[in-house]
Amino acid sequence: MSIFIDGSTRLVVQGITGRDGSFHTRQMIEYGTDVVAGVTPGKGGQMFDDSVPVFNTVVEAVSERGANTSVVYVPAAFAADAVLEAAEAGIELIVCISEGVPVQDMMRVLPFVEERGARLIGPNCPGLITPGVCKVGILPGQIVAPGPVGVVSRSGTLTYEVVFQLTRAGIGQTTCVGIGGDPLIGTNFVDCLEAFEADPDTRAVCMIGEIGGTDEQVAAEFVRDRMSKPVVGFIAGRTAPPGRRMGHAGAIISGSEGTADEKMRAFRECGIAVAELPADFVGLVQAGL
Amino acid sequence: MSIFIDGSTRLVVQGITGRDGSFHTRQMIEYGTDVVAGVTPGKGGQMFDDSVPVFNTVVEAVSERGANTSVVYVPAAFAADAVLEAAEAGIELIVCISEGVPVQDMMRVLPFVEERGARLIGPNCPGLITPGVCKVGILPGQIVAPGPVGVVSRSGTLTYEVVFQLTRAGIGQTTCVGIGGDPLIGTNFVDCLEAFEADPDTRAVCMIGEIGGTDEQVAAEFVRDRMSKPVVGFIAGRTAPPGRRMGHAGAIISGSEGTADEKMRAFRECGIAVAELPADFVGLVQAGL
Amino acid sequence: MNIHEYQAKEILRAHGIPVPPGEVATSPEEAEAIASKYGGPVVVKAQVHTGGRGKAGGVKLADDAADAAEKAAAILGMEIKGLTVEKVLVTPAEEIASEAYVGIVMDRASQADVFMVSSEGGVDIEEVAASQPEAITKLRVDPRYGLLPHQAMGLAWALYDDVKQVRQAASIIRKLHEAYRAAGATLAEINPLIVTPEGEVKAIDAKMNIDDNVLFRVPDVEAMRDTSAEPPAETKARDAGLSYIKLDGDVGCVVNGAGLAMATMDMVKHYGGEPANFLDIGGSSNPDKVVTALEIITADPRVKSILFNIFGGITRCDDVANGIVEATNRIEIDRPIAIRLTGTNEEEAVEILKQAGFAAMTDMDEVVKEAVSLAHGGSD
Amino acid sequence: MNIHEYQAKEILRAHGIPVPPGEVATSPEEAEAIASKYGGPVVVKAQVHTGGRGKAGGVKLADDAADAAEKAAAILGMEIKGLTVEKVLVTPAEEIASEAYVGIVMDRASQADVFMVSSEGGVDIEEVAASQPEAITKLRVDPRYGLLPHQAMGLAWALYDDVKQVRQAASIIRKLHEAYRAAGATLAEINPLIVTPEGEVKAIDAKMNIDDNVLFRVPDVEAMRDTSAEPPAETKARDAGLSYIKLDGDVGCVVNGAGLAMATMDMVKHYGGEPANFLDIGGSSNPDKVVTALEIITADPRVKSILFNIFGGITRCDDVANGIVEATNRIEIDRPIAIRLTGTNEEEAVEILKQAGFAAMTDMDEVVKEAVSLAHGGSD
Repeated sequence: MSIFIDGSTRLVVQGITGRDGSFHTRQMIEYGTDVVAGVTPGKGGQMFDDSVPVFNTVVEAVSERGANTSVVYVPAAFAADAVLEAAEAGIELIVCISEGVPVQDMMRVLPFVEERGARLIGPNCPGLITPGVCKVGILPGQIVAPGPVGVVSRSGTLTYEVVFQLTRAGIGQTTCVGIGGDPLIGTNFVDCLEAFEADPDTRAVCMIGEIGGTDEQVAAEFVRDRMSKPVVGFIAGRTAPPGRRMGHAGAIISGSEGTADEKMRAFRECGIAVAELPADFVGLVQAGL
Repeated sequence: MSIFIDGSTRLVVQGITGRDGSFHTRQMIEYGTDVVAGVTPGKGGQMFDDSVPVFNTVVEAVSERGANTSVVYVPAAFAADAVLEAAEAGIELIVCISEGVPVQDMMRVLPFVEERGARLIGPNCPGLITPGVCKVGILPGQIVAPGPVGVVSRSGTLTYEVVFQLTRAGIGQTTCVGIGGDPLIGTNFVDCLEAFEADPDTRAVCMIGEIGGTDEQVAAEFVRDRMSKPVVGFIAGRTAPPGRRMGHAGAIISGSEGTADEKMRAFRECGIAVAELPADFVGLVQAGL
Repeated sequence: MNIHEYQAKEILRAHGIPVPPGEVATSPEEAEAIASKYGGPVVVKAQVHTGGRGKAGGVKLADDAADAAEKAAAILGMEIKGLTVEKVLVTPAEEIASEAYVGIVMDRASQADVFMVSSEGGVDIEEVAASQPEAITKLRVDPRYGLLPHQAMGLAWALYDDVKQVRQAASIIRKLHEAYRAAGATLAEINPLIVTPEGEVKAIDAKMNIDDNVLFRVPDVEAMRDTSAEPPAETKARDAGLSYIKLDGDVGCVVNGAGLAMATMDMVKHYGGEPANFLDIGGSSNPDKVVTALEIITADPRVKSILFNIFGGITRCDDVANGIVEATNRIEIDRPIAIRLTGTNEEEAVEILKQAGFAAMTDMDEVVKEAVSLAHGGSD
Repeated sequence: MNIHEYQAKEILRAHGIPVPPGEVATSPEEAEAIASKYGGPVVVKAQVHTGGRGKAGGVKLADDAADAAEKAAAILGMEIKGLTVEKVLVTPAEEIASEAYVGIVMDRASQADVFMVSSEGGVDIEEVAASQPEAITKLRVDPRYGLLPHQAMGLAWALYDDVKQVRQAASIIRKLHEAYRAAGATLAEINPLIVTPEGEVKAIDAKMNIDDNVLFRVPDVEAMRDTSAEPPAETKARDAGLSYIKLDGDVGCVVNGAGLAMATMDMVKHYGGEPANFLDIGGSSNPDKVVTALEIITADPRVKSILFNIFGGITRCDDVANGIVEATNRIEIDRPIAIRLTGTNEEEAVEILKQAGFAAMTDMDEVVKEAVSLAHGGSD
């Protein structure tokens, strides 16, 4: 089992003919993802790599090919509209990889997606992977392995680091989800924790947070109140100066809010095992399993 | 019993110090309506007629006086915002008397009100009255009497005409509702029919429609499919020329849609007794009771 | 409120929609001057507030300026569906590779604006809707989110296959929506939206209706009202705050409330008469309104009797009675009047009328029968 | 992106908010000229991208033009929280009857813009929030409906009792929201919003932060970027598409990915070192970026060792390796480098580095320990 994506995922790639879209579509297909369609306005009727039909609109990809999941690789200026299009077309899970989406745009996207009962992951995220079954986004397939641990993270390469260490230590994953580093995102820690708690195959969860906002604190309370499975947490940015945006638009300490210390304290108070270093995950997860 | 308003109605009058607002507030109080507050920005702290406290905002009227119903007498340009304010303040029933509200404004008001679980009656309507108990709006109290008939109408004075004939014939009413003559209104025929069907004291319903739109046709199907109580219907505008707005913004035949013949045919096909003249209501209702 | 094609085009142009040039002429000479300025063939189009101008001969192609003068002479003064043509639009003739329809209308059933587009353009969209509904693509615009870019693209894909035309059409659709919102319209149509042989997408004909209730917010649009295109009596009624529509019958009706006014007209017909008008004096009690109402009705030579039907609520019956008396003092009313008054201050009203020599009834059926009978030369 | 007070005021003025006049001076002479133009007392205010200017002595009242020159001389060149004052704003001194706070901020928790207003103005709003939270009124703006007129009035009633001031404040609040939206801001504050003795409501100080991601849409606002107000290395990094923040440590860090970069810094500290910077080379594989990154880092004299931590995903390790070799060809790198590369094309990268005389590690902990040790004069 897994969360959000599995063998029934029928993926449409929005921006399939672009540089990033085409590269990662090939990677996803190679990994075994069922890429049923692509969308690029004006390229409808073409075939991508002789195997994936391209449409002008998402609604065609849904009606012609039964797509139920979409991944968005379009440029930031058009990403929000691509998400809206997917939601309106009835796509259930929308994964927005695009970086640099204006926060104003996201503010209107979030209620729109929610009203349609769809789930958005991202934007500015690496996507998600269910090892051995399906990958949607840009997470490298070779660093994961099937197993009992759920991983959720605001980061990209830091996730790879942690997941790779788990895999090398023989600890596989149910699903790894990168929820994205922007201040407004569709799916947050709590949403993923809830899904992992409900997934019978997930036996422990790794949560990789960072400075900025209060999502980790809210997630900590969720773990305390509603989770039976062990959770190991990490916060990046203990040495980050306040008031500066650390790469991710969401990684910023505002005033005294959103510091790593505050988040780690919340973790500890709510019974989450805290990894001081990425390398600590392996031991803490092994202790929890 | 009754629908929408009764002895528990605690009314706030928006625009209480205006010409129409003050006149009708006195009429409503005289009729027995529990007018608990008024709102006029800048007149907060005053008393209206030494008996009704005036506030600057609806939210104060709700928190200080427990208002649960509001009636809006403010000028058309500000009416939509007044409705939004009432809905946001937690008012459950909002009756908008104001005439001439731009349809663009109403288009945003309707989902806002619905999302907050409030009911809007109007705009451009005479309001409603539960004989002997409570009146909200401008319907004249002296023409109604308590009894078993529900009345719902798109019109103002035509409603008075019908209700007065019923009353003179000894047929009283549970509640009379004027839903308004605009193309976009908060509460339509079906909403009222549903409420009358659920009201144990209502034993028959009079429905007064007019040309324009398809609300009466939809209502006819509701009567056929979901109502056990007898319904008598009337349509004004059989002699109205197509394409002309007959006073009410909503009373216009567009192309071949919304004619009186079409509506009366729908009534007949769905088992609604059709009054050819206003005077026919009395006999048809007596036959139904 | 209706506006003319040339006015709708001005609005669309101001919002960046490609609309060919065009100017209005009120005489053949003006039309000739405009046509010679453009050079080449032009189209001369009647500017009246009704559809079906083409079928009625109100749209003509002219080969050159002299021909334009001739065509304008033929069209100016023409009657189309009872409306006299006072103005023509002169616009260069365009080469057309294909015609489509794009429209947006306030839709009551969906409580929102709804776009309708069809690749079957240049013809009456209601006919297309009836004969081949599948040729029309509709889109409800969520009033909370507005028209989204991908929605405009989706509509444009319903019109064209070539992405270059699709992008132009999507841009036009977005701008049409902006123009529609900014003008407070309840309908805006481009029909036809053409593609030229060079692949350019342009709006060749346009129509807009404006919400009367929004005019206070859009003075530029309100200034487009053309009172020369409506009966003077309707202009006078509107200026006095009355709602009046002229019909062809002989029983003049004065009623308070739109629903009651319609029901009164229906009843006139029911009892064998023909209503001469719809007239709602509204909820106010100003006697001046009654005077104006009587002036308008008596100015219609077809009117043979006058029917008052007043149900007093906010309207006070005594005010209406005073208005009637006042009117008979100011103007000579040479046609019989049947009056029914009931409700607020009914007794005072009856007394006022009695003093002035009028009788008043209380029953609606009776007064209508009486008015019809009076129109037919009956009792008085 | 931060903009200066005077720039924020320009935006507010353009949206119709009453803001007293003001001009920027970069020298005492300019300040004097501006002050003599206004006549009367003026306020001279340091324009730097940080709060607490008043406490730091960066805001001074001047009695006349000569005094303004003196005050400007004192403020220009001053250091406030590490930033040198290059510009002062000279603005007429206003008489103040009362001070309030009005702000709007993009709020992550409510996924919307949130207004905060307080009648306790002219002081740090975070202090008010901490000491008397009940003095702050908040309002979430539904992104689907925007700020509604009654909501603006409701906020204004929280500030004033007099309806004349309430209406002025409500208008300012609505225009502030418009300005905030139009500029793509994530924060906009007026502090203080004053009432003059004559009862006029005016914005006396203003602050705006802009969403970096929206700048492509608002070129007028992007043009307000003041690179003189940030370290040149950060400007250079941004121009090269790098995300760089200078810190005070001695281990220069080059990492791909923001989260991994932060974790690397944290680990440097954990193993006894101090990171010299945050630097994310992003997901692309352009060797030029690596060269620029090394240029920036080696330009910092405090840096004693350089740490590469690359987890190849989209980023190809061989590209990074090529960049390192390229950089050592182009510039002299006189400080030791510890490199860790793993993931995509790791083997090729190791080979490339080996050819050029560099060793590469695969473990993050080890490379960090090594870099810290190198900075402390350890092995190499």
